[in-house]
Amino acid sequence: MSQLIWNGLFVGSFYALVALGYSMVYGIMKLLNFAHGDIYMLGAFTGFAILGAVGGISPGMALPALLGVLVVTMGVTGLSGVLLERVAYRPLRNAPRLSLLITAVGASFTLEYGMRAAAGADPQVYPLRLGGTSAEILGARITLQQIALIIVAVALMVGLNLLVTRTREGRAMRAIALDPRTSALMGINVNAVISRTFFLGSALAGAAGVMAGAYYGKIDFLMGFLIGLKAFTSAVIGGIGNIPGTMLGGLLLGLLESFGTFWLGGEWRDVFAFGVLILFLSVRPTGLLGERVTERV
Amino acid sequence: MSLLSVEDLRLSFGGLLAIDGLSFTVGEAEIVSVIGPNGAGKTSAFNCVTGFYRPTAGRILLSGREITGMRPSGIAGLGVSRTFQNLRLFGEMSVLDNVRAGAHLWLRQNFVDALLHTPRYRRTERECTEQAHHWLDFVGLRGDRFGEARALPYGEQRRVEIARALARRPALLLLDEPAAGLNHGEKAEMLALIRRIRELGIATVLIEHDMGLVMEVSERVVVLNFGREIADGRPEDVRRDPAVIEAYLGRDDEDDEDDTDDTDDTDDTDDTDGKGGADGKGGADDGDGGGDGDA
Amino acid sequence: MTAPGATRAPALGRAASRLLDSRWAGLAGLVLALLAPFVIATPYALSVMTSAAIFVMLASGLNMVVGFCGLLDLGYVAFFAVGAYTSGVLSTRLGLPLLATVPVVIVVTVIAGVVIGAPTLRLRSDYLAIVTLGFGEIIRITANNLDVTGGPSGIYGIPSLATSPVVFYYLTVVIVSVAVIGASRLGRSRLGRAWRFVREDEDAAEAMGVHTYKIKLAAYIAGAVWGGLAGVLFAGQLSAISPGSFTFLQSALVLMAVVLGGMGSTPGVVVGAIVISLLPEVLRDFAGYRFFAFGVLLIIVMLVRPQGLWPHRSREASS
Amino acid sequence: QGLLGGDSQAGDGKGPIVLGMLIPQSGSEAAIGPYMKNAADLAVEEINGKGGVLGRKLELKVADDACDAQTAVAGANKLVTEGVQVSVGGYCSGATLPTLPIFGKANIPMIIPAANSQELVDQHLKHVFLINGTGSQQATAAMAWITKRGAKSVALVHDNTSYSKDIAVRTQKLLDEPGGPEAAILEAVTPKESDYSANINNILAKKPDFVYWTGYFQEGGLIIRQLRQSGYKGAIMVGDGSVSEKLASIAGDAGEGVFATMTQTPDTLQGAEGWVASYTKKFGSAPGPYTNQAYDGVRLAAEAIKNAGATDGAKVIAALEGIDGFQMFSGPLKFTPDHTLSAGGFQILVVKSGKFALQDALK
Amino acid sequence: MATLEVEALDVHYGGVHALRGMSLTVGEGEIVALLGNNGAGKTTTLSAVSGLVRPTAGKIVFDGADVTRARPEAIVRAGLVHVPEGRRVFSTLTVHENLQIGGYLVRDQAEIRKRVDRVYSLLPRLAERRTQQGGTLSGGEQQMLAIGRALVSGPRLLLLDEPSMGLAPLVVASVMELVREVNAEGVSVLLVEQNAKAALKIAHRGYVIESGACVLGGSARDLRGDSRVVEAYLGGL
Ligand SMILES: Nc1ncnc2c1ncn2[C@@H]1O[C@H](COP(=O)(O)OP(=O)(O)OP(=O)(O)O)[C@@H](O)[C@H]1O
Ligand SMILES: Nc1ncnc2c1ncn2[C@@H]1O[C@H](COP(=O)(O)OP(=O)(O)OP(=O)(O)O)[C@@H](O)[C@H]1O
Ligand SMILES: [Mg+2]
Ligand SMILES: [Mg+2]
Repeated sequence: MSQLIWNGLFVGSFYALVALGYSMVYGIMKLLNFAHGDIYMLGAFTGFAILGAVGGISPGMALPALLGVLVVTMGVTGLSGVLLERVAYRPLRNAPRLSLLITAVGASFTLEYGMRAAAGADPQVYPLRLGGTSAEILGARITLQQIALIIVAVALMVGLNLLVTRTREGRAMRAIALDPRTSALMGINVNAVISRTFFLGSALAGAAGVMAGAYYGKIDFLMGFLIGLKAFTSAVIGGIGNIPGTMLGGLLLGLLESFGTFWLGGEWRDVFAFGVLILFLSVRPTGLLGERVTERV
Repeated sequence: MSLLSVEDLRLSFGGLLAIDGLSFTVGEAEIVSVIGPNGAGKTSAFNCVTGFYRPTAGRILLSGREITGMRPSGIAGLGVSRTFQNLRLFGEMSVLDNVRAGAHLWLRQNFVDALLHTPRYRRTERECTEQAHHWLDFVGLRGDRFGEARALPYGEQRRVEIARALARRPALLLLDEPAAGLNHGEKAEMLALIRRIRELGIATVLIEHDMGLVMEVSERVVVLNFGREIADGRPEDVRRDPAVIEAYLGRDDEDDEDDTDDTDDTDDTDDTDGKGGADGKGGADDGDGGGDGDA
Repeated sequence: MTAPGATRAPALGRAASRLLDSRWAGLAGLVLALLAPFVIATPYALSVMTSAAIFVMLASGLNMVVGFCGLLDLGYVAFFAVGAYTSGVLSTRLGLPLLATVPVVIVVTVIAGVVIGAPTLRLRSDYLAIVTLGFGEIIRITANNLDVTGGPSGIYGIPSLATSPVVFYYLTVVIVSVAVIGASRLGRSRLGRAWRFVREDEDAAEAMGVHTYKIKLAAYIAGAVWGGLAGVLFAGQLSAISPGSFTFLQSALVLMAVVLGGMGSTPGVVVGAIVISLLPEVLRDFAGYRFFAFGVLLIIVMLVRPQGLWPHRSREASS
Repeated sequence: QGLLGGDSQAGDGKGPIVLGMLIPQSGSEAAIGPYMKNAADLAVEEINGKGGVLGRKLELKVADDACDAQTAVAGANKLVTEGVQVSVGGYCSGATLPTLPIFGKANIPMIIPAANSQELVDQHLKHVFLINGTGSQQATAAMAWITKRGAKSVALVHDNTSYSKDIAVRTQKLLDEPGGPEAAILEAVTPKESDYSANINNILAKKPDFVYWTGYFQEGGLIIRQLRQSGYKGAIMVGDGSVSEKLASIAGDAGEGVFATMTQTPDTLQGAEGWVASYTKKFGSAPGPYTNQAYDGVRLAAEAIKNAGATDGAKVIAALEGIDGFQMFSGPLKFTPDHTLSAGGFQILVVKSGKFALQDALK
Repeated sequence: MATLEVEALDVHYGGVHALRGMSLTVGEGEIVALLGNNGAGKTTTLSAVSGLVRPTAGKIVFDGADVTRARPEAIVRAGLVHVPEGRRVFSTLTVHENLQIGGYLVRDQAEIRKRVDRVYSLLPRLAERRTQQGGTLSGGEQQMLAIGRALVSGPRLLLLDEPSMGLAPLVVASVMELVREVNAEGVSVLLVEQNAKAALKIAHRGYVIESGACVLGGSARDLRGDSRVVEAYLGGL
């Protein structure tokens, strides 16, 4: 039982990590950024390329090396996100919201198959592995990396939440989400704030990509698709644009999958997870922590 | 039996009592104004009557039938129509389509008619369009009625909203600040419009901050403050009610210098002595003709 | 009274826009579709054109839900699957001809529309999106796991509606045309206007007596029936169906057809659907780069025409 | 060619003989396509190098099926339109099934190198030949090795695709017969994910001493790694879809000692070392899943055309039915009345220092 | 020197020619009223000045700098703040956050706090509703919030689009008083108002616009006396 919970939490924190960026971008532009998962993929491959270029790394240096790679990768994916927004999303700011969906899917295809052209369709094996020293805690087998990963995810969540709810930048993000035109009248540089949001969100996705590569060991050009969907799901369950909600949403999805697998078997897992989600949303239509918007008439 | 009767209505948002025991009635073809300071609960009362808010307590009866807690479309189905304080037009649809929305409830047409374009379909569509034009003429829309509603200037949008509400063929019409954003001449037209609506036998409840209009057109005035009713009576009585002056209108000596023109129009004896009413009426009567000249 | 604001389109422009307006353009499109096999009738061309026609039907069904009513549905393929599987199972297990399964398909898809729509249509669009996505996945996985549906390898040996691909193509074109016209007529009727009211402003629609919930459900059901019938055609065309045809990606592609063409515009979604279904075929020779090129083209097209290829015009012809 | 224009299909005695190959080049299975295409290219090149068939060169036309039925149907029609004379493709069963009638109507024989679901066989179509071992043959081989190893409790893990589930379910049936080892659990995983800990949790709860993974190498490598990380000590075996060096490199150290059920491979076949070398030299990577089947498919097509003395569909089909003793990786070929391999020629391989080596020929 | 100079401005919305050679000036420390019928182009003029819509011709000079093509945020930075038509408060932000957003460009937190407190004291109703979501305020309360929000940004030129709309008579008076006070502190004001009497009472000068161009301009006193203005906007004879 505790193993189930732990597994769910761990997988969930991965979802949450990707979902945080997704949620921020979604929150500010109401854009289903289908390419977000592919930024995650891009992150994994960037890390892979850097490690390959650097050459062998002694096992003792694995963690510091990983941190270095992480930082560089975050920069790269962050900039890619900014570029993506600049090229594919910004020109459509005043178009119907769903028009962005097309360019997002287009960007997703472009990234995926661009990577396929660059790195091949075959999966790549990460040159750096986080070995598994595990310990038994409360009857669950837990590895150090898992704990580290969860700590990172939670820390990012807390930091982001502070940023969004407490700072001027965060207020600007929320204002833009509500009404970009009026935000500009407040002196907010809408484009710059959106760019920064994309940078942050994409950097997070890139970090998650590297961590996934190092933890699981295998990356391929389609690795972002499924996790992108799950991140979207997590972000929505949590309450769109709500950072702690997104985190909880990711964890909840992880737990649902874990328990669904246990109770109904792997083949019915997603039916269970989505079934519960649908029931949940029909009772609580704005997600876990989503604000109930009372719109005046 | 009165058309609308609101009995001891209460509405709270968390700790805030937006409406606190409001009761009033509206008779057939009567024009009743609801006035009060900002945040007094006027719009909230409309929202309760039209089903957008569920009252915390109290009853709302329409022709003796209880409608408390029904969904808005159900209440609309019983003949209640409204406009919104913050315009709620279907912005990306044509002006004509906006007014056609009013026809939704009486248009007898089903999906088979629509798929096969039966004679009934053609007839009802034609009728619907004719009606839409009719009501746009009725409210005196000047702007382009085939283009998007959101492209109209603010004041014109107000007229479209009223036309839409009228196309519903209501027994009771609720207007939330119809004269906001209109200049003097346009207000006169609005006044005339409200009178013409009454002539159709439609009862009207009006929220307005423009005292000139309110005093001119209402048969009865209900005054709210902090969700409570502080006066209910004929306009001239309400105007003199000290509680109303205190809470809402302001004292004469204050307003003769600084206060709104409209209060002045009807209040200030030295300025437009006795003409406030006549002037309003005059503007109203030749409103259609004069309106064009203004534009 | 005529007003200064009333704009009058120049006669020429109006004539042009009339010509472009659905009826003539639609007729021209239909003629084009009917003549195409006389120009090119290779099995390949026919199969691609048939698929495109079926895709048009899907898109016009989804257009009622997304374009007209503004409900973001990311799991539209669920109805496609329900239709395909219902007719597939009935025709192979009970030996019914495909045509005979149509009434059952309609009933089943209506039920599916209600089942999926009823609990979820109260949700706001983003939440609705995830719930519909979930339903799409649930249907696919269920088909993958059950025995009646043939598990992961699906059902094979479904009888076709016609003996030759050419006849099947013509049959498809006729059915799809009827469906497209039907959708467009619904869109211009009282019901269709109500859909647009709901899309634009639910509160205002309620105030005008539009029971928004029922109206949305109606859009859902209509979309479901269209999708289901497209599923029947699909089963007839392929003769074998499997869960792999009903993935989320397929839903996304149909949605893209709607948006790319121009939401709420009938000629738009027809064009959009044709583009989305033909483009990958046109790019087929790029093999591995196919989807790369597809992605780039999608972005470019959208940047050039942000409102869609053939957007809906809200201006009415003054009559 | 339009309805008015009449057909002018190529197919006469001149020009190259065209072989068609439908494989996934995009979509979720895109990784497989290149392996099969490379192998086919290699075979075509070799045969052309020796003068071709019937004095004509071979030409390979490849179409993407994206592992999706509709794309596959369009692709198949495209191949038919381009005048393909024999089809040597077919990887995903779901995408291959709807193409059968298309090739059938055009009277084009199909040599299917990879797809092997029972539904392909059940229709008893005259033009369809499967040269991959069937699920039941593989299951039998797996069962033999499980028994030989003395395992008691077996966990069967598949990825819910028809190919993988078929092997797992058939193995389960064999295990369910009284006596011998038991099937502990039939577990399905979702392909294309990274974390299988929930599934592994289910598996370990049943305390098996043998795990048989019947899916592909991408997930296989991860599952092996995560099984070992979770403390599983028993034996692990994978199906032929997982036989790729990538499996071992994804699994890392955990991959050592993993068994596999596999038809004969160049590595295990005497005299085939040179083939691996030339493949690796030409394409810069080692052969992967279904490389040898795709290679054999082309060779078989050439052989049948040669025997038939013509490219006419009916004659080639007859020639294929008549083939006896043609040497393939999987052994000498003779089709059963079902048009499948008589014996799968399955062997047991084992991972040794990152490579698959023969463990037991199961003779 | 004039704070704002608008010269021969043209604005098109698609096919609609909304401004046709609009010109006006706002002098340093002036309150200038802009009167006109519905659709005359008042809102469009303000939107063009604040950078929300792009003029097709003409020139806008603010404080000697050409801002015709500047982006809205740059214009705000220069000290020109626009209270838009229809209030446009941020609906799910609280009243307090809405006010803070007004001070987005102000780096000094203490200064923002000071200005917000000042708004609270000028418009006490807002203080009562500090934590309420902007979107749930009553119409008049939202109008107060929109005005208060602009004040927090500390403008040098304030564009007000129908600030009295939806306000109770007493509040109209106090808002007009507030505008006068702000003006007394050196802020120039361009005021669009349908309540012409109230506007002309506090304005120094005014313009009447029709069909996208000024047809009349002059001191408030002159306008109050002009028969055309009286007839159309003031309602006297
Ligand atoms: N959904 C809500 N949540 C919280 N408070 C609300 C909500 N709706 C209204 N209120 C509060 O209830 C009070 C009454 O609001 P209402 O809109 O009815 O006022 P009003 O009389 O129409 O004022 P105005 O003349 O300014 O339009 C206001 O103080 C408002 O802030
Ligand atoms: N988005 C738009 N699209 C098309 N036309 C528009 C748009 N906005 C305004 N217009 C047109 O521009 C003209 C000027 O409109 P504007 O809103 O500036 O008028 P206004 O003087 O502010 O009127 P009001 O007193 O009603 O607010 C009008 O004819 C209007 O129809
Ligand atoms: Mg109100
Ligand atoms: Mg305006």
